[in-house]
Amino acid sequence: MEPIHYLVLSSIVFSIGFLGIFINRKNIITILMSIELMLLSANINFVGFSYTLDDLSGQIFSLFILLVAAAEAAIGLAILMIFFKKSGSISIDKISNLKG
Amino acid sequence: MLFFFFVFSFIVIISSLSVVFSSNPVHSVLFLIFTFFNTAVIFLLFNAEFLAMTLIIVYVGAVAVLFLFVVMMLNINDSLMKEGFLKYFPFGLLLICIFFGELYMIFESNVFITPSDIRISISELVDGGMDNTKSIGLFLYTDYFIVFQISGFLLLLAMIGAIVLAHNEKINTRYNSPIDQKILNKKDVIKLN
Amino acid sequence: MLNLPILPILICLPLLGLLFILLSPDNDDFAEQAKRSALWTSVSNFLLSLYLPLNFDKSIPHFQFVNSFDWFNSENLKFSLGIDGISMPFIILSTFLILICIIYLYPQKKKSMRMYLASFILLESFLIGTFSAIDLFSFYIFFESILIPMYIIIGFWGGERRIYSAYKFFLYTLLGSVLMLVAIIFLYQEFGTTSIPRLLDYSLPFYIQVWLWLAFFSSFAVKIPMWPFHTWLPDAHVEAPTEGSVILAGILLKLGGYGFIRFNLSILPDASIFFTPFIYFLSVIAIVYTSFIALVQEDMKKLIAYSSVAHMGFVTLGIFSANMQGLQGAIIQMISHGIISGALFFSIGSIYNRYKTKEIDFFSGLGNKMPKFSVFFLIFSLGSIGFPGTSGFVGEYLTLMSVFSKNTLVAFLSATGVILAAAYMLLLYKKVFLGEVNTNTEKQSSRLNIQENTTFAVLVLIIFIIGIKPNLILDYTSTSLERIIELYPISIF
Amino acid sequence: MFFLSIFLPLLSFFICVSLKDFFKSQQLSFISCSLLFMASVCSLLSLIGLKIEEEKVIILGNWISSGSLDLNWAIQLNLLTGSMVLMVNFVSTLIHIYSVGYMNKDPKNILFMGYIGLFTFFMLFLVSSSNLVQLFLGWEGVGLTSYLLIGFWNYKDSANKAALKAFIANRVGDFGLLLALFSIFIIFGTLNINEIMVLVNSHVDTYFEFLGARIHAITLICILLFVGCMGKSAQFGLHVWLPDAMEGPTPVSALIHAATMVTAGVFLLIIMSPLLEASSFSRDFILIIGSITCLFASSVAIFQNDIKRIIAYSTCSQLGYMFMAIGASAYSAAYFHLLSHAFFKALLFLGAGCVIHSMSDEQNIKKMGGLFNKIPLTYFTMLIGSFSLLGLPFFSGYYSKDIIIELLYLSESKFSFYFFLASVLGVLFTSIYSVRLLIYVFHGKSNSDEKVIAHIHESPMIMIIPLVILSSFAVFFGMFSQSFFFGSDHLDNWSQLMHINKKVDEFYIYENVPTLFRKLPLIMIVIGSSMCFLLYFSFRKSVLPFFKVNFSWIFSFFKNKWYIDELYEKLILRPTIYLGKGFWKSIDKDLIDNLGPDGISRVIQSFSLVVSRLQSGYLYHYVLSVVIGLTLLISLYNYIF
Repeated sequence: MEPIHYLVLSSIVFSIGFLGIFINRKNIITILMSIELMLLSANINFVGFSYTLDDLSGQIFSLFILLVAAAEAAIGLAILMIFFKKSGSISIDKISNLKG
Repeated sequence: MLFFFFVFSFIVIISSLSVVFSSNPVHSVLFLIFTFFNTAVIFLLFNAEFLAMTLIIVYVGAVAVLFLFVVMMLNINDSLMKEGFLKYFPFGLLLICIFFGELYMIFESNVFITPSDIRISISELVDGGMDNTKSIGLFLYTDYFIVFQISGFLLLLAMIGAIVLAHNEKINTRYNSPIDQKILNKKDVIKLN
Repeated sequence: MLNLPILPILICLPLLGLLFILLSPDNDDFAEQAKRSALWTSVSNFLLSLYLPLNFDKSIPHFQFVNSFDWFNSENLKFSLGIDGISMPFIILSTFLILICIIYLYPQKKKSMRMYLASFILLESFLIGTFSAIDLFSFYIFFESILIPMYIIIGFWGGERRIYSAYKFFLYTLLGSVLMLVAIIFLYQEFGTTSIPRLLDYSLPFYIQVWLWLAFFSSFAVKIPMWPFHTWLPDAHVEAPTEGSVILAGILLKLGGYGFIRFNLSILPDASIFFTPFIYFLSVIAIVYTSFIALVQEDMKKLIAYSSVAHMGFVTLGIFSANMQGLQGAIIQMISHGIISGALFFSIGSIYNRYKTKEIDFFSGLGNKMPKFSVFFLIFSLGSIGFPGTSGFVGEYLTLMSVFSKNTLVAFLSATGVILAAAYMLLLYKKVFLGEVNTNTEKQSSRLNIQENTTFAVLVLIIFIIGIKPNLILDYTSTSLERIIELYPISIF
Repeated sequence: MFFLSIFLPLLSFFICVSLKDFFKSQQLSFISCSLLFMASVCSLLSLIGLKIEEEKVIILGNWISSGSLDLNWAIQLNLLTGSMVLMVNFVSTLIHIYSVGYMNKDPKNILFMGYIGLFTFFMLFLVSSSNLVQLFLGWEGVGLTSYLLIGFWNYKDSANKAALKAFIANRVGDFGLLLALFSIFIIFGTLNINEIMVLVNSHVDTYFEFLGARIHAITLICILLFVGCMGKSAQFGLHVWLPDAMEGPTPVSALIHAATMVTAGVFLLIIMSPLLEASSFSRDFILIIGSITCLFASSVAIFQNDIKRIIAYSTCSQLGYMFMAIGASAYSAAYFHLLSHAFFKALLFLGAGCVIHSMSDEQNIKKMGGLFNKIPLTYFTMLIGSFSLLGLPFFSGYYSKDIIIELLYLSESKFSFYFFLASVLGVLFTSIYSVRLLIYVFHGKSNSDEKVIAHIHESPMIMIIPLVILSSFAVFFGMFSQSFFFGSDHLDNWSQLMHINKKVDEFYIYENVPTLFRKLPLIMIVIGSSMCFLLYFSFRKSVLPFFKVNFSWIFSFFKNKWYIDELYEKLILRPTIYLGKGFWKSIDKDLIDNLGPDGISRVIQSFSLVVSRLQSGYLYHYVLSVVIGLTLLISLYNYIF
């Protein structure tokens, strides 16, 4: 398996993740899932290069990425819960508190 | 090998597309789980057995299930989900295509794929009779010890954070705030005699 | 002779006093305990600062009482303090004016008096630090720190438009000094040191001097302030509380003049010569233009503020004439302006405390209600217009004379400022103090309290002492100035 | 001794000001009068003692030493300063005594005594100083006290305005003097008067760059000095303050605006006479200004109705005479006239004060009349004063003024004859206004209301005694001291102190001026007085109204003082205010503030408004911008590698 293969795979997954964030206007959960997809694409890269370059560090780092992803999902979902409780909706169109 | 890689890659792409485009969030989560499974297989193809298993355990066992819980708890009205889809999709697709095209141009150039001398060589470890899980453990607990500890703390923090955020204080408890008592004015107090 | 580390003590003592002030209770309006600790701090600091002139060796042109401390682990970047004849009078002026401010403040009520006093005491520490720093970097740090208490004083205890004025003051001065920081960094890069005595030994090529000069100029011209960077001053003065105005006019403006002597003139002499016509031009405009403006002001404080700009015009003229009379005149002018404008601001503060207005047209015949006060005010006005025998005369006379020896046209034009000064000050005096007592003035009548009397009497005394015996100050400055003048190349015109 | 004579008046000031709450006003008046008297005695004694010691400088301490500039506090005693100090102290003592009576009813009378004590001190300080900066202190000091005293009755707005005007007009003069001091220091390197006198000859040919032009240095100095004197001595151009200064109490007018302060300019030029001698242009300039002042003031005086203003204009014209004398190099004559003028003009003012006092503060001469038998003593002294002013023979004015006129005839200037004619014309005008004043005030029918007439009374003795003493001086001073100034044996005394043309003594004048010209002033007096008598007695009903109707423009021209006040108002005052407002509103606020801090902050504010609109708050917008940024970054990467 040449690097180009998994690079293309990971970039496709990444792009899909991005598309998920962008075209989705109604649901934050989908956005969180898209983020998971993007992290996954990074993982694919790490593991792929670890295989190509014959280096274990890639796998170890991908382990850490997994960890971060898990933490992020936990916190993100908790925030989501509160937000839903407060506003009764998880629609992104309604969330514009950051407006300057 | 390459054949399997292509097959599973194809499944990964398809299922991740379905994650994004399915109108029901429950379906999305399920497709996400499916994507993870297939990715785990691809990891196996790269001789990363431990990581593949971890992916399944962590993601499928914990994260995705969490997602499912949340989705089901929130009871989202899915009729509104696809509103404005056609409005943004073409532009997003265009942008993604450009992005992907540029990435591809970089991949073509191949300048960054050079192995470094200081590395933890997998082949040497395998030659020394170490399997994947054992060798990861060997380095995770020694060279990457500090990072490992920090990530442990991170997880602890995430856990506490999630509990604090989701915890609802005043459900079914009788509670008297000390601050309220402190700022109580003498004339507001009802006298009993 | 005891070998005290006097300068660090002078800087740290107010900080100690600050601790006591902050520890005192903030319960009542009068804040007795805070006032007492502030008074003690400033009194002891003033008395300690008198140690400097008593033990100062007039024959040494270099820095004395030098103390150095490490603050980065670098040989060349030290926190060093020391004074020479130029900075010594300013330190005494600072401790003195702060003391007078606290005395004046004593009987008054203000919201959160404790913090107010604390800002002044903090200011005192910073001011002494600025005047005694002989390292560019520490100078810069003190120079900038002064802005913080001053900003708070204007912004918190000021008048109606205090926020606008405070911001204008802060940003204007900060903008100027940022360029100075660039220049300091450049000097450090170039010579590897920021110590002023060592920088005096180096010389820079002309084209670099020009840029550095402009960078320093931008900072000090805003501070002093020169035309056209003066517009923050009237606003700041009008909005600042009385004591804030006193310190602002009395000491903060002097930082500009001090900086011009210390840096522009001493370290960058070639560029100074090159820019002398430019400075003359701005100073003459400042003197004539602001005098005209002062003539039509409706607010007393604004009038004094504009007159400050004119007086500082004389200072810059004197400094860049770069001869003995000019420099000594500039120093005397700065000291005397510090005292006189401070006194005038105190007077206006006393009026404001009684009538709650500073409108000139509001008053008439105040002299009949407060005869003693009118005499004080007249003396201060006379000092301000440079009446011989007061301190104002010595400064104006020496600076104008030195300018006259360089350029008669400049001297001629700026001497018209003397006429205009008489016009606006006496017009103010006439409108407010003379004439028949009108109904507005009739309303209130309270005599000066003992603190006000002390303040004014001491200030009058000092105005006359400096006016009659300016050599008390001039003697200290002459050797240090001689060194600057010797290093100064002979001017081209 | 001399020190005491200068500083006792200052002591009087401090006593009056600081102890006024603790003592009765009579006690304090007595103290200050006696202090002044002691000062006069001291100055007399020191002048007598001077003959032995000749000249001395008393150094009191150093003042400013900066580089090459070294100034001391020092007072100088010589014949000139000594006699001037004596005169000032003497007149001041009399006026102190007079004002005890005059200011009797005023609640602030002790302050008044203090102020004139202070004034006397400054004047003495001016006169006796040994360097020019110290002289400048006295110079400004007398200006200040004059300001305080003119505005003494500060409930009157007109008094305050007059005081301000006086101070500022004086400041304009001081501006010239200041520049003169600077140029003296630049050229001579010293400000000590004696040292300058020594150095004059070595700088006769020095040229100096002033305002871009090369000017003969000494001429420049002289002109600038004269500008200073114009302000203080109310010469044409800067004279505007003197008539208005009559708003002050009358003793002030007598002391400051007649006897002492206004003559300070003359005094200054006298002590700087060696400089003037080195520059003929400046002397011509002084002559021209002096003669214009002389004619202007005396002509205006004819048409004034305020008794004090008439005398003020008269002072102005007499000062013109003094300056003409200086212009004609007759310094001793100028000094002589200065002294004798001090006596008779003080007398006139004090007499006028008595008149005003008895007329219940009425100053308009048209409302007076027929007072000669009601206040005979005042009338008598006023008569003496006026005769002396006119220069009737054997009164002191005769000696001092006529000698000026004769010396003008003899002066070296090309136009000396014209100046001579101007001075003679001045005599004619003088006689007209003096006689007019006397007629209106003391003769004819009374024009005031009965209440005032009933109140008319002779002033108390304390006011009359100074009048009598002064009138004796007005009569005899000239007669006895003429030889002291012009006698050939005394010329040596003066020649060390001022420039003296030794050739010109009594006999020289006698021989060189034709008899007709010597008698011309007298003829003019006769013509003027008879014209006046005719106009105001015989043709009062016929000629005067005719003139008033047909030549009203002449009347209003003179009555409005040649419209100079109005001219200044239009040319200087209004533009100044306009300029000030313009600078403030349009340049300071609109230009600098608008473009500077306010402008920049406005730009920043609007820019940040635009930027903040980018922060929509929607997550997908941020993501979009992240991705666009990422894409651009990658393209940059592609472009580079």
